[in-house]
Amino acid sequence: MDATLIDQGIDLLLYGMGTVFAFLTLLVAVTSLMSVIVNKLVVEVAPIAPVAIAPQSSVDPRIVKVIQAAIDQHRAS
Amino acid sequence: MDATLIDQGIDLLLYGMGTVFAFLTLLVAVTSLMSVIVNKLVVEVAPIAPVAIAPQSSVDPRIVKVIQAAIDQHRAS
Amino acid sequence: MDATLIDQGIDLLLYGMGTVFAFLTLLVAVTSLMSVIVNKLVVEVAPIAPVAIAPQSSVDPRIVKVIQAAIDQHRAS
Amino acid sequence: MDQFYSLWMSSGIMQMQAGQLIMMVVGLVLLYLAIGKGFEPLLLVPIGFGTILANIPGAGFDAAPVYNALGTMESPGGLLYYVYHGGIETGLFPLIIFMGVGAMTDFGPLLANPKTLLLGAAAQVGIFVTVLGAVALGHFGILDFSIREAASIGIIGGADGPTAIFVTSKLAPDLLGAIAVAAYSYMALVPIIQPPIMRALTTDAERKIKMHQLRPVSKAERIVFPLSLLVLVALLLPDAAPLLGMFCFGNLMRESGVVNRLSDTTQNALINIVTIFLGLGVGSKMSAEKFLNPETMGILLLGAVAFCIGTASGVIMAKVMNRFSKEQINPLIGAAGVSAVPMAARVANKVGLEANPQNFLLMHAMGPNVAGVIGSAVAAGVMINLVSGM
Amino acid sequence: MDQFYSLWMSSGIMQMQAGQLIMMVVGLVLLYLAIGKGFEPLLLVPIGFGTILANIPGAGFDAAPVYNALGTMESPGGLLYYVYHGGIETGLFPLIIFMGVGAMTDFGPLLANPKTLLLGAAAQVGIFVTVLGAVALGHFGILDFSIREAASIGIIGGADGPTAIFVTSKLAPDLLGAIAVAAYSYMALVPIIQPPIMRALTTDAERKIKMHQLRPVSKAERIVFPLSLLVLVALLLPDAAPLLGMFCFGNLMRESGVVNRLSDTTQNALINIVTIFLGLGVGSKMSAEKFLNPETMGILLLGAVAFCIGTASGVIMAKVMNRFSKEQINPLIGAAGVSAVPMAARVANKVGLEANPQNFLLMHAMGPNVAGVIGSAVAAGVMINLVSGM
Amino acid sequence: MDQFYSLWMSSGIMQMQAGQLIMMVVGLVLLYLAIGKGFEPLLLVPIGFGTILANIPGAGFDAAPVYNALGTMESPGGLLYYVYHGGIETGLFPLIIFMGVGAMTDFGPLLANPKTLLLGAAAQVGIFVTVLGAVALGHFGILDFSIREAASIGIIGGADGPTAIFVTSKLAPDLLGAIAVAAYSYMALVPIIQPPIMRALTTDAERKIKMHQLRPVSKAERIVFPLSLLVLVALLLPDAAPLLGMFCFGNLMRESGVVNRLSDTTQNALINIVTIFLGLGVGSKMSAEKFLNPETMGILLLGAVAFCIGTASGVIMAKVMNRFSKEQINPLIGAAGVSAVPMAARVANKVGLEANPQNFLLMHAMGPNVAGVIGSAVAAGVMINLVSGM
Ligand code: NA
Ligand code: NA
Ligand code: NA
Repeated sequence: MDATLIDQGIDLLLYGMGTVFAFLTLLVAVTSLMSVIVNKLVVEVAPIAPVAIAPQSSVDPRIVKVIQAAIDQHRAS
Repeated sequence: MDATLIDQGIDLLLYGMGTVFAFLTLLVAVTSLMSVIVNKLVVEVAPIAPVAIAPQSSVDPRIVKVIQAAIDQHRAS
Repeated sequence: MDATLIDQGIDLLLYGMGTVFAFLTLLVAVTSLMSVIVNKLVVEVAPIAPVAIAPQSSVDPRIVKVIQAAIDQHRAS
Repeated sequence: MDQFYSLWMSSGIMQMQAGQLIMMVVGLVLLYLAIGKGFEPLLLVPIGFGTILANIPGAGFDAAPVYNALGTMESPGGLLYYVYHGGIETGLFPLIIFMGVGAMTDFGPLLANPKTLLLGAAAQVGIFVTVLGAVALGHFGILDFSIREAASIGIIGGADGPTAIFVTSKLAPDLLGAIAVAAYSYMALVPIIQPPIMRALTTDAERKIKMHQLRPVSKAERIVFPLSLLVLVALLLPDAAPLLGMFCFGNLMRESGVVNRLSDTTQNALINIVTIFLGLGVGSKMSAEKFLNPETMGILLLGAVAFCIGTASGVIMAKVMNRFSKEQINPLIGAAGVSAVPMAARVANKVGLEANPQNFLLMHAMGPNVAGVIGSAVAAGVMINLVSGM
Repeated sequence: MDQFYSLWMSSGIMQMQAGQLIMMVVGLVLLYLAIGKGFEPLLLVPIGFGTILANIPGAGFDAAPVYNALGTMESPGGLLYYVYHGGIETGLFPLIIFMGVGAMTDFGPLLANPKTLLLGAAAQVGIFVTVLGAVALGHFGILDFSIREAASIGIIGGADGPTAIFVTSKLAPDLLGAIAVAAYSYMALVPIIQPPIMRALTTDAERKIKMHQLRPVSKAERIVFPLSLLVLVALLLPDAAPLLGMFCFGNLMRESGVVNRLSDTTQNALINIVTIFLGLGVGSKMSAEKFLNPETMGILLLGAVAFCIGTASGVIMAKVMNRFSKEQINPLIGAAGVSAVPMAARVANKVGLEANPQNFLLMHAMGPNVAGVIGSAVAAGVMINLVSGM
Repeated sequence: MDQFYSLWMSSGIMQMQAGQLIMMVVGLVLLYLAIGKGFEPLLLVPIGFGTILANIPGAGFDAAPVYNALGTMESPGGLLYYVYHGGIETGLFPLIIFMGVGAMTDFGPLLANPKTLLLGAAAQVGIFVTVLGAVALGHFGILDFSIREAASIGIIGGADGPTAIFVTSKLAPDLLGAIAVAAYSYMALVPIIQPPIMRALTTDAERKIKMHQLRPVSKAERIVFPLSLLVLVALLLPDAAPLLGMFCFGNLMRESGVVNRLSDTTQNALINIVTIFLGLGVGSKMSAEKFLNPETMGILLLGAVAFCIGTASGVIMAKVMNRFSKEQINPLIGAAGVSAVPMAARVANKVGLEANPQNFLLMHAMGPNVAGVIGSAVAAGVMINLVSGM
């Protein structure tokens, strides 16, 4: 019975640490992969963001349009 | 049984909506009445309030009294 | 039984108030003693405190040392 | 190697059933809607996460505790088991949430214009028509709902999450997951569902109606109102008393001004704690056998119908009222009668501004909006009373 | 029309008994006292509201849950049922409140002048004399109180709400409503009840006595005091240990300075949440058959007597102490020994200022004031011990 | 005089057993360590106080409630009884704490350098070696631990209080007091235990290794990480799902940014309330017969061994990783893999600064530090699974 107890302890050590290492190694892989994928997706989506934020610039976009039109007219002339 | 189910549904619709409308219509009346009564009571009590708030004016009430007294004297003279 | 009830009430009054007074009188003694002991211990420990607080003075202690050394030298000369 | 084999056999992959996997995906979708799309995140984040937790095979999140013959615990229950049976089955969590909602509710606009209570009444038509729809689906052999289930489905149209959870946990607990998800999803979809209906049922002239500024409401009125409502409920509709009683209690704490520290805690720590566990507990009812079936599709469909009818009824009621009254109401605020506070009021405001950029309807729409909360709580009370007797 | 008939028959009006109606009015009166008159609103708002809720016929706020033979819930209990049985019958809520009160209590003034503990002891005479009064009423056949009920009534004189609730829920739960209401009402009436007694028992010269400024109290003393009190209680009076143990725990969290986040939560979110539910739970015991009877009149009367005797005893004790000590105590602070923190201390200060506008007694009165909390908890412990053995 | 005799016979002095007196001293020592020495006061103040309360003879803090044959309560249970059976035996308190810890955890450093997860794995060697040591003590007839007890003792090496309490309450509740005290004491001793080991196992050159600045981590990564971890746990290790599930839930609430009010309450009011009662409940298991025995000495000894081995394994793992990777890791941050957040990371930083005053390791050490939390939760899951099958 005592011998069994030690066997159980050894089993716990081997299978326990084995599982902990296996799981966290897998988590390293999954996390790294996740970061790559997520950041790729975010970059692809990103171009939209600056545009969405644009109206927050202190110059009214309609005024920008007017100025742009004036410049265009000037260049055309 | 199915027919009963539909009957039950119709009953729910009629008696349910009936009750909802009756209750909320009554609540309209009760609320309106309550507001009238409460505000009437508050108005009766109100005259105290402005007096209580008066000292918050930037001019000291005792100075107001003094000025008032001076004005009265001036008019009397 | 009624008589017993009154007896019980009297018992409660006597033993109850007796205990309350005994306990709180003891607490007066214990608290006073505690304050004396604790404050004595704190005073013994206290000398460390001012030193620990010292660096909070606006003058750097190393500069104080340098000045002190200069003064000592001056006096010695 | 036995141990690895045993670990492997007890792993999620080996135990997973198709249904559980799909439900975990459903949980992730709910989280995406909540976080990515901003759908009622306060509830859908906990519900979505609870869905995933409840469907992890072997994790025992909704396992019941096991006691031996002496009453000593042999193995504890799962967290979601305790949350569901302690807070949802007992009805405590929805009631505490209602107390918190009461403490957050400003009845000022409603008191300034009590007629808007009728809009909150009208919008409950959606509830009862949907009940009829649900039993009709049964009649035509398409789906099979009992009257208790039909009543719970209808309450989705009340656009009030805790009310829906309270009613469903009493009448049809097996549908709790589907109904709560439908209720909160549609509440989040208010800005998409309502405007087309509102525009279809109103003329441009109606949408441009400007309403008089609301009169100021005295502190005394605000204090007496929850008590008046409570007394009326007590006298006439005791089945609505649990929900409306706690609602009025929260509101009285708010308005009385003498228990601000209790009111603050009710509006913050307490409602937040209960919201977290309410959501997790609802998630625990999102099991494959209860969610992945044709009934859920029916529930989602009927819920949408209920919402639409409720919106339409509110708008139409406003138009009817305009017939009989000199003081004109902008019918857009009728749509706010479904409740979904304060989203529906904001939608009314937004659609109103489209028609007339100077027409601010927000405060006017808050009246029917909170009236909708009262209306659906009343509808819930009637429903529980009538259905229990059937 | 059956449905309308059934709805009408289940309405409050049709089911209402006279007693329930009167109790709802009692609840409204309590709310008026709390909101309109500022009587201990933190407790009387929830108690008053709970009274109304508990007396709504058919609302089932204090209904017990029904389980079938398999242990599955058939119908959930009411909110007040769970609150009362979960938090009050178990004694948990009063104990948590005591922890919060401990975390809010500053023992500095008491530590600077420990003799004032005796004032807190003397003021408990009111408790025990009232017990005697209650049994005397029985003896003369006027009312019928058992010794357990008499003990619970006496504790009103302790002027400490949670202590009264704790003792009563153990000894005479049927009287809980009446005793809690009496305790909190009299605590609110301290500014009216105490001054005449204080003036009658003191000379103008005594009321003008100026007290020395209190010495500063070190942090170490503040930390060691709750532990000393705890050890003393543990050695001598274990029956007082639940109340005083939690009180000392709260105070140690406060004074230790190392668990400020726990202390903050104890003083705010936790005590607020428990206060709300404690009040509602007490309200659930305010039923007509338990409240509308001659005993309640007796309880209110005896409670007032207890308060007056406690106040008088505190003042007289201060005068006795002045006989035997060179350092004179202003006897007005003896009245603060009833506890009712911090109201009684403020009253002592106010009456003192009337006699001598330069004489600030507030901090001096805080000593006997918190001593009164300890005193009544000790009295509660003795009472529970002695009465349980009778 | 009977009454005084009865009071005296029921006093603590007359009932006190030697063991209870010693345990009260143990409680005071824990309070001294917490308040005087700053040892993990958030837990040790409640545990120490709970120890004193539980050992007051006659106070009944952990008495079970007594019901009569009809199911009516005859006498209520003690506060600690309800706390222990309601919150610890059920596992609820550790799980809620884990949710709060998740809401407080910043996975940024870990996401910037996921390899540090391996350091968090390595540091769990201490857990399992200690289990072996505990059974070896049994083998040599020195002490007598079952495999369940040995597993619970090993988990002390995880340096994570709630994990230790969760595992022990499932596998060996009788040891709960000793193991919780050991776990929190050693966590507090991290600044004393770890540095010598760290210095002994590293060269001066290694301690001077400078690490690259961590890359910024996007919000999206932070949101997806807890979900990835949850899915992985669900698929592979359902026994770790309760702890890690709640941990991920807390973290998702934090990072999602859409439920800030829930996240705030989780990090403040909720975790504070639960911490108070968790500590008190653990204290209730500190009885003489369960604590004052040779096994406790063995537990304290083995716990220290577990801590040392864990620290050493983390450091050695870092050195091994440096062999196989071009990008060098400062091996000091390996010691942070035991968790004990954030103390162990601070210790790594401090020892690093001693070697090179320009070398700031704090953020780098936070990666293995939070990895250690995951690692010990995984170890706990494996342990519960394997031991339950033995
Ligand atoms: Na509604
Ligand atoms: Na008192
Ligand atoms: Na760890």
